[in-house]
Amino acid sequence: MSQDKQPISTEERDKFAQKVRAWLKRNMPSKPDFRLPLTFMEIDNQAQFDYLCDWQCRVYEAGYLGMSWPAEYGGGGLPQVYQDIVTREMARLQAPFMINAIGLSWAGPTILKLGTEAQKKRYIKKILSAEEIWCQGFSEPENGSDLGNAQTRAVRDGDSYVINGSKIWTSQAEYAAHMILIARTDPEAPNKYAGLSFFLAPMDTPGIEIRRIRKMTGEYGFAQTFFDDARIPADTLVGEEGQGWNVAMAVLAFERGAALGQAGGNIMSVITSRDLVETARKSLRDGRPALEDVRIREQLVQFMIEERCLRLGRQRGRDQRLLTPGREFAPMLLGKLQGSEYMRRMAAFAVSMQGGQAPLYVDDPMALDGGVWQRQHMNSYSATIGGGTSEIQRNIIGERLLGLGKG
Amino acid sequence: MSQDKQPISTEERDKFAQKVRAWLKRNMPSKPDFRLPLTFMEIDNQAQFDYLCDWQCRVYEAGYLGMSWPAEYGGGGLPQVYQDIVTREMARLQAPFMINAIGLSWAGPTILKLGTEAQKKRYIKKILSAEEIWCQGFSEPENGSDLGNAQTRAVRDGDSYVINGSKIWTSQAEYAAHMILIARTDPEAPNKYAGLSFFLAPMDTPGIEIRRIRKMTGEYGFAQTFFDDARIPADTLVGEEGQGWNVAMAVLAFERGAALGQAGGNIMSVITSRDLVETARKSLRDGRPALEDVRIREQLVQFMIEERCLRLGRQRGRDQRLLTPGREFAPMLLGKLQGSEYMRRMAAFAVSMQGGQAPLYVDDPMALDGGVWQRQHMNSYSATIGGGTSEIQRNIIGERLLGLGKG
Amino acid sequence: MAAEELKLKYTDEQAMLADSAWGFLRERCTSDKVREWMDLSTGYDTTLWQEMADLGWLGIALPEEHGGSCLPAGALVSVVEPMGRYLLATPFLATTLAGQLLLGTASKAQCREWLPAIAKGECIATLALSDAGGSWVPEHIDVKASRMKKGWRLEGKASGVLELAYADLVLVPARTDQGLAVFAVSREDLSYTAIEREQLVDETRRSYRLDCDGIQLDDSARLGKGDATAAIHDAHALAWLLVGSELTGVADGAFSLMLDYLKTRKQFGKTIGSYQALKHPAVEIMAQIEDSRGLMQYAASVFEGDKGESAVAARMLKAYAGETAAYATDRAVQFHGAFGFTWECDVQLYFRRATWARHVFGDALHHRARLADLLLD
Amino acid sequence: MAAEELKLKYTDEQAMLADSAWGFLRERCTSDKVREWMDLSTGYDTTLWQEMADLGWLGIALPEEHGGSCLPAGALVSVVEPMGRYLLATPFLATTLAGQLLLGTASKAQCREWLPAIAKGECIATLALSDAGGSWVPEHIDVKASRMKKGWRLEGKASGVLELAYADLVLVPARTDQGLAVFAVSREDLSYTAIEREQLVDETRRSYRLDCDGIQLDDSARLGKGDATAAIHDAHALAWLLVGSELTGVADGAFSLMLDYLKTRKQFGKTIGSYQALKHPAVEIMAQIEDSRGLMQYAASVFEGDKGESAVAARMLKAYAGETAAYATDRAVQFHGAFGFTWECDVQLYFRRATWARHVFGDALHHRARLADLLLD
Repeated sequence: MSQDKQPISTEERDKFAQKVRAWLKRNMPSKPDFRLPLTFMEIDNQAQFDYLCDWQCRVYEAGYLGMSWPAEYGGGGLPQVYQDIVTREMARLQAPFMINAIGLSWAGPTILKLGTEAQKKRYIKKILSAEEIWCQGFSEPENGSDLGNAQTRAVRDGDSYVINGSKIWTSQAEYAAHMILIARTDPEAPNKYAGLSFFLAPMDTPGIEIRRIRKMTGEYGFAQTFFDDARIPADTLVGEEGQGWNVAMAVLAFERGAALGQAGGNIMSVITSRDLVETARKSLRDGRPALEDVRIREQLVQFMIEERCLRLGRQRGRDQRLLTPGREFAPMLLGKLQGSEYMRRMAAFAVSMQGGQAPLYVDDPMALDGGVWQRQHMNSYSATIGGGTSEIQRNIIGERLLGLGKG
Repeated sequence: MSQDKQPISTEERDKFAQKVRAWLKRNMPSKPDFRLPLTFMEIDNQAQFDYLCDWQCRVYEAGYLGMSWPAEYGGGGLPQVYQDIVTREMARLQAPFMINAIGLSWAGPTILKLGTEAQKKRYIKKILSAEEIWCQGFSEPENGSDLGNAQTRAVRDGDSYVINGSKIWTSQAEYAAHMILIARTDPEAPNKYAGLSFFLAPMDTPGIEIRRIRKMTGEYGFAQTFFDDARIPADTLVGEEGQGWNVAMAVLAFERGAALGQAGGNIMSVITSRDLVETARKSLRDGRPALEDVRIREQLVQFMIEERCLRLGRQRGRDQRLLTPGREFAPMLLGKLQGSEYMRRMAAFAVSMQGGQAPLYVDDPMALDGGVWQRQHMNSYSATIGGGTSEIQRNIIGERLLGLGKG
Repeated sequence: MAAEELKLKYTDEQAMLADSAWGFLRERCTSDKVREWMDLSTGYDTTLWQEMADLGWLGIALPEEHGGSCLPAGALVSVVEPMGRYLLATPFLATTLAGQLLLGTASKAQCREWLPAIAKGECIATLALSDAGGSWVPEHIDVKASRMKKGWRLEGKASGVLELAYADLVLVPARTDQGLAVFAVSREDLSYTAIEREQLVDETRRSYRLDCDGIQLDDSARLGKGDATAAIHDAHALAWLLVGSELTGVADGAFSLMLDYLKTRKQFGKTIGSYQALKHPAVEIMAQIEDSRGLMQYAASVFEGDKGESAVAARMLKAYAGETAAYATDRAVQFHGAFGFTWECDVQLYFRRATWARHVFGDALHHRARLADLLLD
Repeated sequence: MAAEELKLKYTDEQAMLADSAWGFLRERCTSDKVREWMDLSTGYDTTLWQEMADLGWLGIALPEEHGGSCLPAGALVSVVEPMGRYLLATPFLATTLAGQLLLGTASKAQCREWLPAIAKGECIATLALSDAGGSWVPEHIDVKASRMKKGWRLEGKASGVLELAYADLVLVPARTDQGLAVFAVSREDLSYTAIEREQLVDETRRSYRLDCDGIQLDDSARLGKGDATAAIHDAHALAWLLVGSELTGVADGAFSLMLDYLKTRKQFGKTIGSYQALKHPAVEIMAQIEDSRGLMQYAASVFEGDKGESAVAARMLKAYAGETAAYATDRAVQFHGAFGFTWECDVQLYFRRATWARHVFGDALHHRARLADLLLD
């Protein structure tokens, strides 16, 4: 990933932003007649999937995705700043999000950083074009937060590894071509971490079976994946056997850190406090707009301040001098925790201020904003739980950033 | 302590309450020209001490203290219900509190439950009459919450124990005749708890020195007590040598449970949400009474609801059928945690709603209500920290009442 | 200022009723059953309904002459709290509220017509207390009743009408020239298009919009004679008491699932409940549930006493128990981790029930604003 | 809707200023010194004050012609944040605010009279922005200036006037027939009875009530000519920015004490910071401090730009940093256990400073109400 070695002038930025905006306005797909999901974890059916894949492919082909990734593997070879401008413009115009989120944010960076030359050639371009969708196989039924305790086995047998076990909370499992997979290659290793290895498992391997999981919203989006003597090629190993923990930690650093931006493209639709204010304007409480209730106004302002804090946290990361000495990683490490908790609280509040309309759900014609907040309230937990619960995040930050003792 | 074996009729209750009220109105001392403390932990000077001792003595001599304690040791031998009526009437008329709080609520019940006949005869009556004030020697500088780790040593030598070490956060140490003291008699015991013993140490023992501790309010009220070969009589031991932990747990059950009532008499002045509302009425925010601010009204109502919850918790304890099966001790165990946290939050809020007057302290003529809330805000921590911090309380309740694993 | 003592009244009848209700529902109202009933168009099981009637629940607060037990209305919480705890959704709430509104407005003859059937479980009754936009303030009722040469003609809309599609009796408060009146509308009076089902977050409940335009009623459809405003207020107050009790049960149910999980699920070699980040919120939730129960017991104790006092107590319960249920269900999802996020995990049922119950009949913000006016000025 | 980018400007001068201020204050402003200065009647050390002046701090945002460095006012946060962090209380805040108000209202001659002395640390200046009752809304100013045959006559009261007892120059905004005007009052103009010291929770600060009745001023005492309302508003906005930055430093200082304690104090055989009940709030406080710093950096960046934008940014900072400081100091007391409850423990100093700084120039409730009007309608 290229660093900002050649910062560009403000004029060039503005010009480029204008060009992107114009392209987006011409090329953004019209709203489909079905409901679009808000995040990549909420793909419920094939129509949503196809629509979003088409869109990502079009963005990539226009040169607006993976702009900072190396050109030899299909990237643009440009400074990161261009991608950031595109990402921002996409958010501004509310473009549909990039569906291949795991590929773009986690698998891709990992392969680029730790993969072999062959792996880079094999995978990177198709991640960007959405030709091959990726999913993640970290959590297991018995070890949700305790990644180091993964029990799925991988046994070397000639040119293959034979996988047995099960992974859960795999989003897009049924659409994915590959899975980033953590499995145990050495159960006898001196410590549990040393026994793990990291694979890029092809999902069409015989012996892999997928069972979709229904979410609390009533919809789908996650799956449990079962491995029954699934034989994957040995060259899908990333790093050495036994280095899986270190590779996974690098991946999680991508996930826990900058959930947005980075590899490029917005990976989820952005709900902001402005939407909340609009809902307050439309919502009637005891016959008056909720926006007139002083107590609700107080909360709205509080959300707007917090949202600005989240955005400023990202801005501060761009200038080392603005970061607190000794806590330089704070905005990055806090991003996932604060962002997901903010969204959960905002959605909860958006529902609660709707008064008598609050109990209406998405299929009701009278539901405010089509019930989007009611669904979002439930979906918001995927981010406060997935990728390490908020509780685990606080442990990590307290221990690694603040140097507090392990619990 | 007599149980409610002979419940009395409503008429008798009313008649008795009337009698008490009349007595209080006739006998309550007039407001002194110095400031009175709000709790027994805030005795700052001799004038306050004398005033409060006189009052407790007068209450006792009228037969209104220790009413349910056995008559042979100086108590009234009556059902608890009489004492409860007195306590309530005292609170209602805002009578000064009973100064001998440690004696009434902790030392007294412990001696009555676990002491020898000689100890009961020796100590109980003077606890009630305030002739002998008690203090508590549990916490040590290095082991605030970790009572079981107490390092103060007690070595048997003939008819005495020789004490060495130090205790902190002893309220009224400089006024007290006795201390309930936990000390280590056997450093080699199989576990740390088994090495502890419980004493009723005379404070006039040579070798005991007291250093007053200044509180964050700028006032006094606590002390550190040093023991330097202090020789106390062996017959001040409660229970057997090595049973100190069990005795202390019984004492803490008194402290952590029903901080009010029980042995009799209010042990602190009661600040209620009504006072908060009055402050809101008098407090100007941007030129208007704080009471007109809808956001402040919202908080006031929330405090009033919570206060009612605390009061109802005590009421529910009187009828076993109203308690939740399996959680019968919940209101009792929660009382200290909820009450102290409520007071801390209420005081913090009372300060924060005062706008431009909030930074004024007790000696300022323009300070609202004489700055009582500003001081109370700081003093409120004595209850969220003392007697086991709120964090420790939550552990205890989570583990003992809910059966959750130890951390 | 020290406050007056808060007296809790609790009779042996209430204790027996509670014992029986908790036992019956624990056994009969399992999560499998709740999920089964959820898929029925009416949302409830008629056999169970009849058993409830046989247990006397539908007549708890009805006069003996109409087949009831004549207990104070406060006694109803003894059966409603466990209904929340076990997620039962039957026409009990609607029928009970309608029965009490009948009692408060109707003539003796009208009472005789409906109440015995209600007490026996043979009449599903409901009432239309919310305006079309979801406002639960009686002043916003937008159904209007006009005097015709013969009988009455209704117009206007209502929402949040429970069980409407299969209710035998619908009580409709309406504005008339002489204040508010309540009309008894039979199923036959309603056309197919008058009823629209609401899609609720809570899939166990059945709620409908009612379009009154064109409904023609006989003179006899009007309950009683005088202005019904006070009786309608009483119906609201009873709803706060009952739904507040339901919310207390809902919070307790979610908490109970959470507690089991905290004690059995292990991560990093320890039960997750041994971590303070989960243990301490669990203590806080338990404390709030206990507080809700205290408020519930008090609101029940004073419900038939002074109107001002009972309204304050019931509003406090509705507000506080609602927020308790919100907090308990929120943390129950979070602390179940990824499993909590699934359809399969029962926590979602409590979460959805809480979302419904918190908001109907006025949410916490609504009630706290009213309490501020009642208590602070 | 996606929002516009929030640009953070930070010059090398600001960075150097910050480096030097943090280093200087860390070394010179120890807790022993703070406690020593607290007992002085003026509350500050004149030697240190002169060193601050020599470092150029008093002229940071003053024009070069008057001996200043002519940096944007936003650069002031670079020195004010560490003043909060190390609990320094000098006339810096009052003098700086007064200097900027002079700059915004006074004639060139008046500026020449006062600003060079201010920049050199030779003139302690202050200003009276709050009414007698503690309202920080300019509309409530109750000092009135009446035109006399010669000069002006003041009447009315103000409160919360910093350093008044030993200020060389007091700027007094007052209502006149033609709107608000600002008057320069010298120490000689004030009688002994015009000044009353306020007893603050924060014992490091000096604040006074001012009684203007009977103050007679020359014509020349009026700063500039036109209506001063806008300039007075600007002085408030600068106060929000500076006190918001101070609060950020206060929160960080309390947090820092807490963090040390969490890492060293052991209970039950482990450092107390290893317990989640303390670790997780520590993370939350750190997050809020980082957020406050982001708001501070942004408010400083836009301070000299669009008035609407800069007022919003400064109000957000004041509100958010105030609550952060309240939370940080509250938990710092609690997590220090019994030691936190003592006079000896420095946490109380931060607690008291936070109580003062949160409430002067408008508290969080005040600013959020204004923000609601600015952002929501």
